[in-house]
Amino acid sequence: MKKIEAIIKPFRLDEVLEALKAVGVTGMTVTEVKGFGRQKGRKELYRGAEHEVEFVPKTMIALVVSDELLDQSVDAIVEAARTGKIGDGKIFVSEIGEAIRVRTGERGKSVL
Amino acid sequence: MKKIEAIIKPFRLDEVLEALKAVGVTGMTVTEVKGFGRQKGRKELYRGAEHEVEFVPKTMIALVVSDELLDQSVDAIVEAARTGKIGDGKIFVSEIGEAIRVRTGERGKSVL
Amino acid sequence: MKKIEAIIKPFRLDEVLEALKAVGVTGMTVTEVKGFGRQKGRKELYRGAEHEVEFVPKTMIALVVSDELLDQSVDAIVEAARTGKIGDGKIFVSEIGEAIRVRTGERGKSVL
Amino acid sequence: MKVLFYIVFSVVAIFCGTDAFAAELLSAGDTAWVMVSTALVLLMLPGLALFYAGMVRSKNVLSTVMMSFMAMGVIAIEWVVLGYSGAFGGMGGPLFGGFDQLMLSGIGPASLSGTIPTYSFVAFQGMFAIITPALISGAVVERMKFGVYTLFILLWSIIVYNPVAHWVWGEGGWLLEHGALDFAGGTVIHISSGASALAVIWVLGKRRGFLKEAFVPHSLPMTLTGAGLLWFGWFGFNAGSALAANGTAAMALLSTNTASAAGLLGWLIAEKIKFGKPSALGAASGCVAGLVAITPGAGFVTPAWAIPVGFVGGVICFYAVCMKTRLGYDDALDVIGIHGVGGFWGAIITGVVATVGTGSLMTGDTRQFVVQIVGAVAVAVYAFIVTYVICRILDAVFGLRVSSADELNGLDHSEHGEGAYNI
Amino acid sequence: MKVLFYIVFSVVAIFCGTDAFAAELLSAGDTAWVMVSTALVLLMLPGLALFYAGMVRSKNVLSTVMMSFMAMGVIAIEWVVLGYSGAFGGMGGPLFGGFDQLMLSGIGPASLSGTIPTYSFVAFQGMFAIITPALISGAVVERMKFGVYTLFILLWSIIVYNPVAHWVWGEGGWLLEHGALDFAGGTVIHISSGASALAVIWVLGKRRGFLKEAFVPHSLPMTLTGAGLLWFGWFGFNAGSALAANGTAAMALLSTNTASAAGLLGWLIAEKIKFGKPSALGAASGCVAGLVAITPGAGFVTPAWAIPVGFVGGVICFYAVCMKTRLGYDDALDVIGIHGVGGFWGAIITGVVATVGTGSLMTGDTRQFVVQIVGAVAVAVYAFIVTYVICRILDAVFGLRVSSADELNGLDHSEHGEGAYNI
Amino acid sequence: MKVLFYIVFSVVAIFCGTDAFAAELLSAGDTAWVMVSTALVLLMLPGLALFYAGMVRSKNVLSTVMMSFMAMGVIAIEWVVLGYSGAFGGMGGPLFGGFDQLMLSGIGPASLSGTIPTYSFVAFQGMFAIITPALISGAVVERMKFGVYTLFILLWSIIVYNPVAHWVWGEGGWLLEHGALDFAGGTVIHISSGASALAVIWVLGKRRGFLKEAFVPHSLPMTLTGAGLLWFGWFGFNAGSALAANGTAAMALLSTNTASAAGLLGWLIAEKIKFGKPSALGAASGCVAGLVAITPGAGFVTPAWAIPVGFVGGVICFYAVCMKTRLGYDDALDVIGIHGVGGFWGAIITGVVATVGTGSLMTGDTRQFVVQIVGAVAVAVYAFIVTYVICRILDAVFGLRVSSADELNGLDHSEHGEGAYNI
Ligand SMILES: Nc1ncnc2c1ncn2[C@@H]1O[C@H](COP(=O)(O)OP(=O)(O)O)[C@@H](O)[C@H]1O
Ligand SMILES: Nc1ncnc2c1ncn2[C@@H]1O[C@H](COP(=O)(O)OP(=O)(O)O)[C@@H](O)[C@H]1O
Ligand SMILES: Nc1ncnc2c1ncn2[C@@H]1O[C@H](COP(=O)(O)OP(=O)(O)O)[C@@H](O)[C@H]1O
Repeated sequence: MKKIEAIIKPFRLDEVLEALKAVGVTGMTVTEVKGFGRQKGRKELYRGAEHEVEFVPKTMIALVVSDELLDQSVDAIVEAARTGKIGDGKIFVSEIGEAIRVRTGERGKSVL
Repeated sequence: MKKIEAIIKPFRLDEVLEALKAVGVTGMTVTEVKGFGRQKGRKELYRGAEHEVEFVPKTMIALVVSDELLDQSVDAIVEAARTGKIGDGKIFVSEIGEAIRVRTGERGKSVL
Repeated sequence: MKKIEAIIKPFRLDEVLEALKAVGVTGMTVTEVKGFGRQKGRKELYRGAEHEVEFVPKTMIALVVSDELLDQSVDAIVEAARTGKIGDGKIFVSEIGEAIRVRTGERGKSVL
Repeated sequence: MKVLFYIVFSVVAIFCGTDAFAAELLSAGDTAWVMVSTALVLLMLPGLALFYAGMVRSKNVLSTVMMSFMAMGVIAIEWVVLGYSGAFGGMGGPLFGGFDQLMLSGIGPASLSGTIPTYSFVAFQGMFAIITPALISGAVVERMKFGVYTLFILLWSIIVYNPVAHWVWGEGGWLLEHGALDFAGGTVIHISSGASALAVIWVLGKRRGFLKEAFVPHSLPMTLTGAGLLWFGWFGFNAGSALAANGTAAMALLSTNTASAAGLLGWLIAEKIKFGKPSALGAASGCVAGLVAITPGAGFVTPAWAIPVGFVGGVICFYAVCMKTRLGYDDALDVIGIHGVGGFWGAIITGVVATVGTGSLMTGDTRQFVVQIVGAVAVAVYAFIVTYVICRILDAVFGLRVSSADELNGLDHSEHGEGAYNI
Repeated sequence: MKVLFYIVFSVVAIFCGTDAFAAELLSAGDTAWVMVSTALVLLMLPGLALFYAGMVRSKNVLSTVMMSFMAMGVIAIEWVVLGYSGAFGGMGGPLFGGFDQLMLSGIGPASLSGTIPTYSFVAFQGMFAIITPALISGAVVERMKFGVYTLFILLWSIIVYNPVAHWVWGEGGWLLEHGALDFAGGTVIHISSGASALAVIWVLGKRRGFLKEAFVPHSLPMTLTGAGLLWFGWFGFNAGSALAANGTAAMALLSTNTASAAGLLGWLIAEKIKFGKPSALGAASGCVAGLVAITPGAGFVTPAWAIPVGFVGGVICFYAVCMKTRLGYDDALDVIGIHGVGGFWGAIITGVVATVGTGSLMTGDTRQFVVQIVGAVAVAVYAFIVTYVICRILDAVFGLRVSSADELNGLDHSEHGEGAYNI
Repeated sequence: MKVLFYIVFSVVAIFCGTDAFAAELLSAGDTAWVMVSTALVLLMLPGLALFYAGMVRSKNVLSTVMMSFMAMGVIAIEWVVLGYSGAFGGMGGPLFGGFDQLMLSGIGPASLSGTIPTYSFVAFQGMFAIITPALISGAVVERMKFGVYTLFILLWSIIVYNPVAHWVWGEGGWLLEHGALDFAGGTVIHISSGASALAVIWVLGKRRGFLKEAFVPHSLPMTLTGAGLLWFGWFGFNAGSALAANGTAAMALLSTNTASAAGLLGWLIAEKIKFGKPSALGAASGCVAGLVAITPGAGFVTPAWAIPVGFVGGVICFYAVCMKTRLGYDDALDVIGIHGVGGFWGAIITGVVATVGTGSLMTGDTRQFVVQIVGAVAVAVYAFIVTYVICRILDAVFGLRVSSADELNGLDHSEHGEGAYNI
């Protein structure tokens, strides 16, 4: 099993969700995060001063998939999240040793 | 060392915390997340329209434990988080290479 | 590639960001979390009652770095985040299998 | 008191058709003041909604707000349809009003009550009828079904509020006849809502996790905003009860402000002593406690005397609220501890320090003091018993509580199909 | 009506220099009431800002608030400079006011309008001029450029609002001459803003993702707070329109409160029937719908009749809002469904149930009923056409919409360089 | 001015026991208006609390709110106990009031001040005494100890506010005798609080991280809500200062509204020029700047002249605030830049454009212009020096600042044991 963590632009979430559903992903977990990267933060006004906000709002999607589904899932995310502008985000893949479903206590791929 | 990531129903957090304390866990980190899974989101009303919210509020607990404590911790979570209804959540286990305590700079299991 | 997850005191974020920039880190993702650990929560007043808050607000920084940058990055965080008091936080290191840049689809270390 | 005679008098005048005479009495200044006061009391409803909603968990914010809004919705209509008649109509019986002014029949723009249009008097009194059940809602939030709550406040208004208002303020009301002092509703509003709150939660039961988990307020700035609106609106509540823009109203306003400040200080000092820190929620609670305390005496107590009235009110209510956890009843937002206890304190201390236009213990008038106690106890007992019966019946027929799952997931979704925040 | 004659009369009096005479008429009570009402209507602006801003997504909160604040900024000045003269100045032509009172020339602290200082009348009327374009903003939020919006409301006030106000309320205005009833601005304010909203969004187009994504309100407590302030402020809006603290004002106040409550109930019941649950946003919307419905008739309709006026208003507006998704136009916060439709309902039903100081269908006065319809339709058509033309021109010259990227990232940053929350 | 003679006159009348005579003068309309104005000014306190609290970081929200609430708590009592007497009592010395009206002795419901009950005058003036120290709190938030703050405002009220109020408004006050114009407190309130803010932060020092980190406002919607309440309440502040519901009040109200709008525009235009975008916080700040600017002249300046007064006020305050970062003093929420600078601008421009009931440069009255400057400077210097001394002493005895750790963790927890949000 693999864990995919994708950091994307918040307004692409709906598209990414649809794309993942389309390749057969049935579960995922989403977190609101702040990103620092090549995309620069915005200038903000504050009473006679302007300051740079270093962080940009991002959405992180975490999903654990079977090894077979990995490539399709990554491709789906890349396609749905892409706007072509700096700051579209990154996807990181890592290894998951075990998965357990709380409701039933079952383990392994069937949990996903 | 293993990292346990458990996505649970928010209102089970207190029970899970107690259960983990009981098996000897001394640290964990909690994040508010939104989950997509078998449990369907709720219908929400919005001025003459009804729409489905695809995401359900969930709580994610992340804790790094020594390999010995892994099974007990997982079991503790499963038991304390279970309500028996769809949406009780998942637990994912992965490998942690190194742990460092910021305050002292020490490394390894003693950090946990 | 390695993933560094550092749980730190929220008000050290700016210092840590500067320190990481200084060693050449160009991207990271930040999440507001709640921590449970040796540092005890505060007593809060609530209308004729006092109760203990078990969780303490923390900030989690996640960054994926090349293996070469790992040690410097960890050291930078340790130094910048340290206040010397309990609750300064932990750093966990794990393995990342693959990294993809959404905008370009490119993979590997160059993505970071 | 004088005010009430005026009303009675002019109501009579109107019924005798002496419109021309009545017209001579209209005071634009008094009318302006009472209309403003009406608006101010109305604002206390959203104020109360915020005050309460800030203290609940974020899954029950809207359901808490809706309890106040629904009181605006239902009781504003009930008051026009039958409430006003039930409280102020009729031929002056001691216990109830009458049915002669249903749908405000017989009242027109030219009708006067004292120096103000009767419509103004109706509207002003209506606001009190609206806010009283909304006060009770603070005890039952986070677990009571919205539909049943709605039915409850309707029945409660008809069977509890209207008669009690008649006793104290209606022509011929038995407490009025005995000279009970209740300038702006300490007994009619605060004691009755406090006693009723106790009865409802008796039937309703505790929230899941009560005394096990900490129920942390989800937004104290919201509660403090609400407290600010309440303080502001209370000027209408108390000083408007003079039904004229005169020296009594001015004194009531100043005494109200003073008592509120003193209540704030009293609560904070008590808290500082007990817990070492003065809290923001304590400030909000203390100012409400001070306002409750001065309500019955606002027009009878000088500003200087309002200081101890409010201060001790703040201290007493603080300790009353502290006792909740010890006694183990789940009065979620402390309606009993603040409105019940504060209302009692106010009613009784008015019988001790009232000196303006009335007697009290201080002027040697023991009778007044006893009347104050009788009035407070009578209203508390009546409100408690009748409310208890209503709730038992509603519980048997519909069930008062949401299901355990709904309680866990929050009433915002289960009762209203919404979530408060999507930030 | 009577009120208007007074004004006309005293304006004449002033111009004839009969200051001494005028001075005899000043009523401190009436003045106090109108000044308070002015303040109350002003408060509706932040109220509206909160009401609207709670319903948008968190990236557009400030830009939504700013549309209301900017109406305060721009129109308050426009009104003093030329608006008042355009609406209420001149020699009594049927279509426009005049240019004789630019910069309020000729008016001083001693000038009277009826029993109140002319400055009071100017300020009170100014608040209506301010709030009307702010109402329109609800339709265009989340996509309209702030600068162009500012220019739009300025032009709109001058070309649409001022003339329409003159028709209905200004000396010699043609609808006034025909006896159209519009106590507090159902036609002038609600119909005109509703019809104009339709015209603007016609040119402006839909938000990205409309009907594809759910646009979930970011903070319903904010919307409910706004609704509370609107309810409160509306007492000034409606009862202040009596321009005196008298029986008419008192009736308007009570009818307003009753209709608001009835609107809340109507909407919630309709919602409960259609979706199974009464929502908090429904309560807020229903109370506003009820308030809109009673606005034209507040001073002509008894409190008892205000119940059906408000209740049906709530139900109709609910169904009007439901139709939006079916018809597919993106009236973001339902200005058409609530102010347009509710305004029409109010104007017409006033011609049916008005009995106080006027005739209506109920008293056999068919002419009045027809006049009501004519007035409503005339204002709607005029407002729609002129607004459409203004918007087409502004769109051609500047473009009405922000860029697609700015729309995605939110107007708070693109238009104002800020984010609403940093918690 | 006239107003003040009335007061003086009737106070004399009361002391001579001519109650019957006094009673003839009571105006219900004036009383209604002043009572409403009192309530409006009270509402500015929660308004200010929200205005300020929205701008701080989320760890200091409650502590910021509490500074305003504590002013309500402490000064409301102080005013009744000794403040009123210190400002308005006594035999007419030039520098202080007296001790003859401690605890409001000698005043009853029948006492009049001009056409209103003395209690009304006491309450209205009390609100000004309450809000002034609360204004100062904006400079010291996020680092000053709550307990010491409480003591500070108590001392400050007694030693700074009461005398200054006496100079300008009290019988025999030396600035009053010289004819200084300060209709609603530009000098007494805004200049005094601005100058004092400078003195406090001189002693208190900068927040940790000042000019290194960006201190981002945690909730601008909260600040905008506060600004809305301030705008609303300011009608009471300024138009209430006429102490009657008459043409002067009406003009003050309209000029206030106009100046506020103009201030908003001025600030936004300056901001647009300097940074390219008009911000929401700029709108809120600009409207407050406009309100401050018109405060001293509200009853002397026509609505048309209020436009430049407010507009330039907005522009000047914007640039004053910009200079803060350059000068490097940490006036956290810009009390000096807005109240200090705006207050000076208002005091002086009043000496230039006042034409109603007084002279000014425009009417060739150079003396008035000079008096305005003298008054402003005298109050600023006195307030600065005395505040500086108070703060030095308090700092030596108790320490003004919380510990560095507490500052990092936030004052909500360290001072009040609470957190603002748990969402
Ligand atoms: N090395 C990294 N580790 C963790 N997160 C990263 C890293 N680099 C970038 N990110 C996340 O990805 C987001 C987008 O990255 P950015 O460099 O701005 O643009 P792009 O992905 O187009 O190169 C950042 O805001 C941050 O949240
Ligand atoms: N493959 C997955 N990867 C990451 N998170 C998941 C995955 N599947 C489910 N989740 C998380 O677990 C939660 C519960 O899952 P769900 O399918 O609704 O119920 P159950 O766990 O009872 O089968 C989801 O809301 C989501 O947050
Ligand atoms: N085993 C763990 N797994 C995950 N997070 C942990 C663990 N232990 C501690 N943490 C996180 O680190 C934070 C700091 O830990 P704590 O024990 O309070 O202090 P210290 O790091 O100084 O020993 C905690 O609040 C929690 O968020």
